[in-house]
Amino acid sequence: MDFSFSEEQTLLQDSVERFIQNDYAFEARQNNVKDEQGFSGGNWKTFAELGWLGVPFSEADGGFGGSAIESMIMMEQFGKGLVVEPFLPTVVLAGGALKIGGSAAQKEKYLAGIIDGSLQGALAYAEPQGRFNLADLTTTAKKQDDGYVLNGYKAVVLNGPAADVLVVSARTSGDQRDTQGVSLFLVPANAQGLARRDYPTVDALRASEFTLENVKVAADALIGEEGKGLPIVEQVVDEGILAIGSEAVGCMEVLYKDTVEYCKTREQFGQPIGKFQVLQHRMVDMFMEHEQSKSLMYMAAMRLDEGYTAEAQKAVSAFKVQVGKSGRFVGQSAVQLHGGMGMTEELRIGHYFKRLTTIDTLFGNVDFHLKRFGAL
Amino acid sequence: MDFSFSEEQTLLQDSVERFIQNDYAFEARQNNVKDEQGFSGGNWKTFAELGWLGVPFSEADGGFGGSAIESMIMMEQFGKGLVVEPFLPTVVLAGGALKIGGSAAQKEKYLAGIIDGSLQGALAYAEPQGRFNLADLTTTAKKQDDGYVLNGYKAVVLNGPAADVLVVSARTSGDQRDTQGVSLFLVPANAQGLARRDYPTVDALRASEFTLENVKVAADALIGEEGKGLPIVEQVVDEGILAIGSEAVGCMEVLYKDTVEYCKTREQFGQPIGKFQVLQHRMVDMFMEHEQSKSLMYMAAMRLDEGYTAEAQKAVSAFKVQVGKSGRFVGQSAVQLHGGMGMTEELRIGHYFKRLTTIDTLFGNVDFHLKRFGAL
Amino acid sequence: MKLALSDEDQAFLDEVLAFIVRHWPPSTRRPLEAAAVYPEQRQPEEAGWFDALVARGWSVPHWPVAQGGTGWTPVQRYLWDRETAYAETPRMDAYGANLLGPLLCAWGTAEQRDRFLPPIREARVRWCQGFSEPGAGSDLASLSTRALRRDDKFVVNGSKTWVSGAHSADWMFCLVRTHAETARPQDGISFLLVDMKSVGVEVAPIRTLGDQHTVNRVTLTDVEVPVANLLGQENEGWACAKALLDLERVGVARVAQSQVQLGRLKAFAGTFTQDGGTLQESPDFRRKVAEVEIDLAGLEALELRVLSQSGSGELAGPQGSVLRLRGAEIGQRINELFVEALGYYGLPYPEALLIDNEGAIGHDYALPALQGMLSSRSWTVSGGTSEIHKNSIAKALFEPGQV
Amino acid sequence: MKLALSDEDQAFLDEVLAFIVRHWPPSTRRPLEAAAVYPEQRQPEEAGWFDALVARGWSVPHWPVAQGGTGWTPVQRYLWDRETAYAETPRMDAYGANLLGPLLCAWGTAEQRDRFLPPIREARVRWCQGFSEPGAGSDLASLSTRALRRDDKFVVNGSKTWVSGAHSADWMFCLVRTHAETARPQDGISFLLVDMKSVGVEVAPIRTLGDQHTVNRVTLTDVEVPVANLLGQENEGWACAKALLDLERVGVARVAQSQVQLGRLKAFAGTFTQDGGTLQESPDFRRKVAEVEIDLAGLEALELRVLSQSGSGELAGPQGSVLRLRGAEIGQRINELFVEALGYYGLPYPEALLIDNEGAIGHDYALPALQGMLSSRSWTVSGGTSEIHKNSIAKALFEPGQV
Repeated sequence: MDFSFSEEQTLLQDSVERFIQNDYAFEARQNNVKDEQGFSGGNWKTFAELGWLGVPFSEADGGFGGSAIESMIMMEQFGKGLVVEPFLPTVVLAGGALKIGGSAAQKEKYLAGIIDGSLQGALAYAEPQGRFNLADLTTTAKKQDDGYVLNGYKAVVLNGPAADVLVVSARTSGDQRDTQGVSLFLVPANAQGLARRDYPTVDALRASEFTLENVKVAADALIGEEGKGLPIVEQVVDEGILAIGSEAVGCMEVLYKDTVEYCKTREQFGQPIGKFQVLQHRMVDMFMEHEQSKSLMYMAAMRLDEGYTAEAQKAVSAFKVQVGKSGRFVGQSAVQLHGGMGMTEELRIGHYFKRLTTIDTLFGNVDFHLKRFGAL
Repeated sequence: MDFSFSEEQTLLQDSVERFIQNDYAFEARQNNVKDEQGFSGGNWKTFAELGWLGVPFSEADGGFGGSAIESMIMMEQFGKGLVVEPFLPTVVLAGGALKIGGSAAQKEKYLAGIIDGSLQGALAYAEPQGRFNLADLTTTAKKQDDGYVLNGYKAVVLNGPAADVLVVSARTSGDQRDTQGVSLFLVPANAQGLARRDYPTVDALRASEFTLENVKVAADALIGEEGKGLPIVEQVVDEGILAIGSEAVGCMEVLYKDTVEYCKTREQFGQPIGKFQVLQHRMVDMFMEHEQSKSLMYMAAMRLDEGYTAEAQKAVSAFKVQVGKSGRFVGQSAVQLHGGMGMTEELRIGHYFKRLTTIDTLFGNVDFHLKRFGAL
Repeated sequence: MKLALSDEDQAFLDEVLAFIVRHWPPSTRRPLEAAAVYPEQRQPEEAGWFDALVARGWSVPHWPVAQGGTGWTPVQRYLWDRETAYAETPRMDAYGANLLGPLLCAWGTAEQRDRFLPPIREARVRWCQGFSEPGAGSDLASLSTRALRRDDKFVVNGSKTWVSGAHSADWMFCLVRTHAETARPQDGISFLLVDMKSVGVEVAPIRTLGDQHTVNRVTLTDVEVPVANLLGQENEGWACAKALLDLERVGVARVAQSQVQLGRLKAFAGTFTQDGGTLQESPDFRRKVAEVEIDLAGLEALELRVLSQSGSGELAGPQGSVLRLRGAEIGQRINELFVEALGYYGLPYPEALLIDNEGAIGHDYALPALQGMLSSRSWTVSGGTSEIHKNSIAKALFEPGQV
Repeated sequence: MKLALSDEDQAFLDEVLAFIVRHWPPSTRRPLEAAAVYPEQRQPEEAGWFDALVARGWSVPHWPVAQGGTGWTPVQRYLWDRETAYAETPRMDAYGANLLGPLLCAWGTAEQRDRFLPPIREARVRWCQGFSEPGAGSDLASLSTRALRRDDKFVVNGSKTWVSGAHSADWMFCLVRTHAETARPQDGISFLLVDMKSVGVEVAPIRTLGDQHTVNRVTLTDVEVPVANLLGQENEGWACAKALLDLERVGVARVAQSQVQLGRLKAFAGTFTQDGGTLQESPDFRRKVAEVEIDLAGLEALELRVLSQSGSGELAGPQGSVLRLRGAEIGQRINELFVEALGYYGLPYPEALLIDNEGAIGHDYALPALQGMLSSRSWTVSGGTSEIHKNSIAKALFEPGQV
């Protein structure tokens, strides 16, 4: 039992932390958001050069051989900077699907591009009617000739606008919510029949709605076995939860610390408002929510690191529940304690609040994961 | 639309309030608790003399012709005094069942005794397996000769030890949880085959477990029609909820006011603890919970007064939910703000806290009534 | 004690309903979502409504009858407020009709009343409120905008912040410091009415969460304000401000608005699916809706109690603060549930798409729901933070006879 | 960073488990309910356990090795605490073994250590703590019990309250005022060890909610205490008290105890029916259990983090307060859920029936559950109120480098 980082992990954390402090101040971040593609290509290149994009992949696949712990370390720091570069969709989600289920040929074809920063990916797993149920799919993939034909609609695909390749979940058999019969396909962004509608998200990311109309892919586009795709999506999503949850922990740290600093300096009634006991205790609660979330973050990462078991799933759901509750409380409290200033686009507070709001929704909200936790 | 009391209602309130202030100080109350039967026979006589025991009954039945509003008025004041005399089980529950479903002959036989204070009653409606579901009954009543034979077990019957007559719910037909097939019977306490185990309750009342073994009653013991007893029990219980909820509102008023007074005088760190903003805001929350509960109390009473409709049931469930939540918050806060003193049997605080705890359970807790509210 | 309306009140209600149906017929009612997304499209119907109000003499019901008020009882005013909220009619300019108007009636000179009241009553003018300053939020009395008297004018310098609607207002009422060395900071404050077209008035937008623009910073540089525009006595503006802040509490609970929103939430949740059923059918979501519905029922009942206790409809003691606090929290909660109902469609933020009219992403109401949730966070800040209101209630609790 | 135990720690754990199974075998383990109801019946097995502990040298693991401690690593101590809690073994007298013992090791004279430590280590003596007074609760420094030095004795007068276990304790350590006129009230306080058999010591029970007797008022009238029983320097007892209050925080989160209770709650809820199923199957109840289970998992993880960061197992900064606060709230919540699970059987209060052995009403665990809920309310009061702990955390938050 050991909660401390290895030397390599400490180095990784320091390196990301330094980047956030030096190159990702709030103004710089806002400039990245304004970039045409919604993030900084230069930063992406830096990420690749620093080896960050290869962290989760095995050394055999050209990566760094990192585990859930490394993912957690990076994402917590990204959360502090409110990083908009698409590490989650490209590396954790699309890359994760390949890492978990991809064939040697698929890995060879795509991972190098992800790792060297030349390839953007996305995971198209959600559908409007399905809410958070990963198996609730109306998109179909029918065998035809020596490949598949896909038809359907995929909702709110993060990094859709920039993605070169999508990992799409579709039903090859079974009824709409069967756990069997789900398959995953690699679909190039320029595939015929694939239509895209792009938009910004409230937390300043980019996403797309995808319509698939007779999109043809070859047989080797299938990730893993036909009909056995759900466990892969589940694992990818659980790793995604660890990632965005860690990001949320970083966000909360910024929020409670910013709030403490603000309350030290903002004066009303002849004294810093931080002298008011009610505000002090509210900040104590913010601090404790952050600590609680961070503790469950460690647990989730270590469990995932031990293997993808029911125990790990349970730890991930517990973490997501906590992050949902804590994020809401910390975000709302930070806005409240900043008064009017907390409501402005100008201060960074509100942007962290918005990110925490979307993190609560992503991959299933509190209710969803409470139920999953209770059932596991 | 009028939220003010009539002159008679104001007089009634003043009269009960005066009694509580003059004759029901906490020490007097504790003496009543210590009485062998668990309450003061003298007080009960006074209640009868003042006409209180007849308030809910029609003038034709020898009563005062009062409505839900009058019940609310009295019970709120009783709550302030933490009155242990069995107004609820005898007048509201047993009397209520007769008022709603009783035949002329039954009313004549029993109501006069209730009104003049000579007869004690109880409602034996709950069973261990049924939790808060009034229809979940394993006690059976079988027709035999020109009467019925009852077998079964009734749980936690308030005022069981003192009751001269019980109103017992039993199944005359249907399956264990059918809404049809429930019948109500008047069973004298000395009926052959009726066994009783008495005990005090945590809130200093008295209750009994009843076992019925071939208890024979005549045909005229049936209240209302055979198999149609559930709506009667439901209405009685809803009137019971208004009663205990009003009592809870009275309890909360005492608790928040006592807490304010205590915090004004208790000094720590060289000042009254009421100067600490965190405690002040906690008391503000206590006050607001009380106000919210009191407002829903008025709504529930006025709705019941307009007729026993789904709208009235909804208002009652809303009130019960609020009382459950508010009672818990106000009770726990009062204990917390009184520090160690709040934990003692000596101070009255803890006794109100215990009463609020049992009121949350009685007639269905927060979860039960939230679900009922949502379904109505 | 009864809920049913008296015959008179029932007749009044019928009259109100008939008026609303005639002048704001269901056919012209735009769902809130469309209104929020395309506010400019709301104008034509609104004008008709205001004309009808003015013609009927119902534009400022709560003013003294002599100034154009209706003389309605508190119950009648409650019914009017409720029904217009249910019907989502356009609302009179709150700063002019609800705040400044009554204040002018009570504190204004005859000239001021004659000059300023008719345009408000006739919905011809928009006001804004310049109270807060960058350094003076909760602690309003510490404001530093200076007004120096020069002959028959004040020369005003300073800056006001969080000024709602300043970008479309004709006038601003504001607090300024006319005397610097006083024992208590509130003693040197005056209440001025400033023409927004005056030289030296600059309005800069403040973008708030979700990139919305409702509030502004107003900078005043050597702005000349005639002494005739001083409300109340010089250096005694604090009393005016206090009177006005009390007025602000009427209707603060926003019960009817929340009821409308709650009904919409339920319908809305019925359009989202989850595991083959609708979200509205899911026990978890239904429980949360039931909880806020009960909170709202309690708030409505509390408002009715308060209304019924106060013959005048004025709020006493801490009741206004209680209503405001609870109303804000309940409104925020309903807004949160909208976003929760949206699920993934709470993420899209399609400002760009509104322009090209391609239609909303996921759900027509997605954007207003999200913006509604974000902007609702200000409800526990503006008009006094929740903490400040709790301080006032605490003060009343500790003063015997207040509660 | 990993959860698995090292080989050494795994071997240690095996040894601990073997020890527990041998000396506190499942067959002798009484369920908590019975223990709570019939505490006196617990004695025989307890004695055997304590004998085994002493014989094995494991009775005071956290003391310095020289005084009989084990020299375990923080992880080993955690494993020991966890497993003994899981097995619900008897616990060493907390006041003697956990509080006074370590304090004596650090602050006592050689004579004091030789005299007082062995009986504690060998579980032969019970201590109680006389800190609070009727006028000095959260504000402990305002205490007024006086100790006047007369030759080689102190003569003590005053009264102590909320003294847990005073009615069965042999000794009491307490704070007394030995100097009245000091700049800060805490400067004139001394730390005394008082024999409860001394003339002038009177113990009166305080009945707490649910008519329980664990705390007492202790009145001291001209009680003579030898100067040899002064711990630390005269007038410098406050430093001892602070050191002791810090010690009190080790294990305060009570994670393992709560885990045991939570497991029992689930089993318990499985024995109650609702609408034909069990309560444990009902989505509402299951959700509440899941919520507290997650809270508890977070607390456990936080404790492990803290443990792992502090090589010594000592808590730094506000962490002790955080663990205590969260631990108390979670424990209270579990206790509430027991009572909720009971439904109507939360009402009976069968003290009388315990005597006539007719058996419990409704459920064997009904009485302990209810009394547990009532007494758990003290967890956010005793050992510092939640408010006081939050004040300390706030102080640390506002001091850079503390968190």
